[in-house]
Amino acid sequence: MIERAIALLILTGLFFIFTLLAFFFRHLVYQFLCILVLMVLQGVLYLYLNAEFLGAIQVIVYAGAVLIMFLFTLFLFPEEELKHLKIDLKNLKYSSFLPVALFIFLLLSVLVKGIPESYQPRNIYFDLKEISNLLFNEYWLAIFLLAFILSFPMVALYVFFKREEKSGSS
Amino acid sequence: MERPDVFVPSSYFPILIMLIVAFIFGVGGLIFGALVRPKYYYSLKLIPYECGNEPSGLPWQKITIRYFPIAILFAVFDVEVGLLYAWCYGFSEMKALGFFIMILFLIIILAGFFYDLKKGLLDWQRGI
Amino acid sequence: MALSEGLFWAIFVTLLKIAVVLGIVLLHAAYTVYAERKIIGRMQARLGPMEVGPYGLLQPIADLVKLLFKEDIIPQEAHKVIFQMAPLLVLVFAITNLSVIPFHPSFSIADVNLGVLVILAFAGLGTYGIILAGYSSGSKYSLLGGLRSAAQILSYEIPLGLSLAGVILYAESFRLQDIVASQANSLFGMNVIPQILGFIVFLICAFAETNRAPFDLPEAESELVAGYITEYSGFRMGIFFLGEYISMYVMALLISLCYFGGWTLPIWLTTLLPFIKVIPPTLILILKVYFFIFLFIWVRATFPRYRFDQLMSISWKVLIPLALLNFLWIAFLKWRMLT
Amino acid sequence: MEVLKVLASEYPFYVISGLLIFLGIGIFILKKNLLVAILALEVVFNGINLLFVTASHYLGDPKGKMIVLLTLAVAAGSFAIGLILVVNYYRLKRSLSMEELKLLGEKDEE
Repeated sequence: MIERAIALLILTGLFFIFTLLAFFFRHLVYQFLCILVLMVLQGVLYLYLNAEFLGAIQVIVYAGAVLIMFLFTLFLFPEEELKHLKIDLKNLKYSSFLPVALFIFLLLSVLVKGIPESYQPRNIYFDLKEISNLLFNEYWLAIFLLAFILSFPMVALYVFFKREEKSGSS
Repeated sequence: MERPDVFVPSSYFPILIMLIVAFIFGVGGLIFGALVRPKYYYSLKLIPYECGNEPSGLPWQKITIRYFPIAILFAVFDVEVGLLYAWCYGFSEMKALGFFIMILFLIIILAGFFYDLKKGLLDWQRGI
Repeated sequence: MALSEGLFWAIFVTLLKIAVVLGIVLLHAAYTVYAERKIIGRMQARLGPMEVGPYGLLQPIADLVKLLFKEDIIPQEAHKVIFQMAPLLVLVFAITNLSVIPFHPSFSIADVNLGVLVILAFAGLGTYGIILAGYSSGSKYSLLGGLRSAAQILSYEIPLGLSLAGVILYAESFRLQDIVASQANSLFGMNVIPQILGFIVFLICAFAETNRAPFDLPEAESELVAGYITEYSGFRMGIFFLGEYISMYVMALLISLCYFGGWTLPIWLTTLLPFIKVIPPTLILILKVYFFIFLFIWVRATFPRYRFDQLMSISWKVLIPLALLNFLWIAFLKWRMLT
Repeated sequence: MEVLKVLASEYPFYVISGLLIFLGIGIFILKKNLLVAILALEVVFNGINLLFVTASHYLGDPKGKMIVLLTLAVAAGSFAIGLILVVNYYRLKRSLSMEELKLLGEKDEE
């Protein structure tokens, strides 16, 4: 238990540091790198929740694919657009009340509840076989819809390039 | 007595040690190099290389938009590969429905992919 | 309830294992450079390095000393922190891939359930090293070369993953030891016989993933100077090359483990020639790896470089459909085997 | 001793997922930039994923982990669509600021 406690303490500290850095960097690329570190750390966190496959998929898909897609898109824009992203304090007045309240509520609710008695997980053996069985045999409709959701960006890409053709010819 | 049920992923611990050792190896080489290598910097040495000419313009000027569809298609296919791995792992307990829904999934994704191919998004020669 | 006493002992054993593996692999990587120059020299009817030591055998050490004593230039326009970190990213993730690979049925640094996925994940993270090196140099050639090489690695990661899906489906496990065991127990003895298509796709992708010829677009000297390495000098450039050679070894190990049965020999071969059973398992694996390293060098001496558009269209239009075809065939085979 | 018990429980996971959601919503609101907004939405997705996995682990129910697999895929698809929209918007307006989105219904000067 002590190993787990120490590891989670270190991970929480790292999350705090990189969240603050991600919040206060002005250059979008640096901000992006902090968020990349957060995503990889979340993959490590999944290991402590006994979901190693999800951890690997988190690193492969989020850190390896989705964020690389974002980085490629960043290079399409001129650098001046990304350099000085100031915090817009005009909007701080009312609109940021909601997330702060949400966060404080989360913290308080856990604190008020006290030390949880049920911290011991009931069924700790994560079996990917069970999950894949559940996903593909019983919730197959979700996979069917997912196929359409994933093929939608491909069709949208063509629409994007059609516009490009028009502007290029004119 | 510790509770044995509290989960610690101990089999992944050597990977962390390997990561740290590899990092120390790289940084150690660099630090050792910094002790012995010469340092004579002058401003002409520090300008970016441009085949001997004076550097002109910013580097971020003419990035072709061709890389954009590749990145997006890559993300879509990577998600697909992730789901495929989950399917592969539970194959022997799969029912007929589970078998055919994956085939259908692949067919729908490939339909979108071939639509893009046919419209020439990945043809480098096609002028825009 | 102190820290469990086994922990320090476990760390010590792991460090010992890491020292053995890292020492052997780094020595191999250094001498692969020498072997490459010698073999290509012989293929082009010249001698290769001959000056340093007998037959030029001390050439890698001379190269290392030369790289250490070179000046380390950080250009004005560079983003300094990213510029200094990027080569380390490439090297660290290439070395870490070695930790999940088994060299013997009972010897691997980390015996994890998801060996293949860990390698894919670290390969994906290693891409950031290249693309950030290109971005942070502040030079046009670097940025273009970095983007090109990142696009190349991205496009070849998909067929790589899809062809590995066939292997995973056949073994129904992500663990490399299980994959080898499933091949030894099967009728064919090697994965390469039922999935020859997947093997070809994987081999081509391995060439592209490690930036080797004929897909060494990032280092196309005649087109883009030196790609993302243009602004790097001295030991940082050496780190890039070291990472490349280590990832070459990782790919060769992965091919021989996933498709050629690793340390096992097929049953039909051992019944035909019973005396080869006495070869120790690690030697078999090493011989297979040497063969693939030789193949990497041979291809570099033989094939001309592809153009960038050809590179992209090979990946998307040929390899992905082929890999999917292979996958469907393996699914069909497995389905027939189960019913 | 009590501190160790809390640290080994699900408490740190709640804090971290709250942190991620807070970071996402915070930079969405405070930095008026479309690219940042899309990145922020992705961070919020991740925080919610972490909550799902935590709950699934401590309840011993595999459905939470299954949902995360689906959410990952949906997030990647929506992220791709969002990027296409932002790039298209930039080609039209030459700006990434969210302030100009207020003029969406009105007529342009051109």
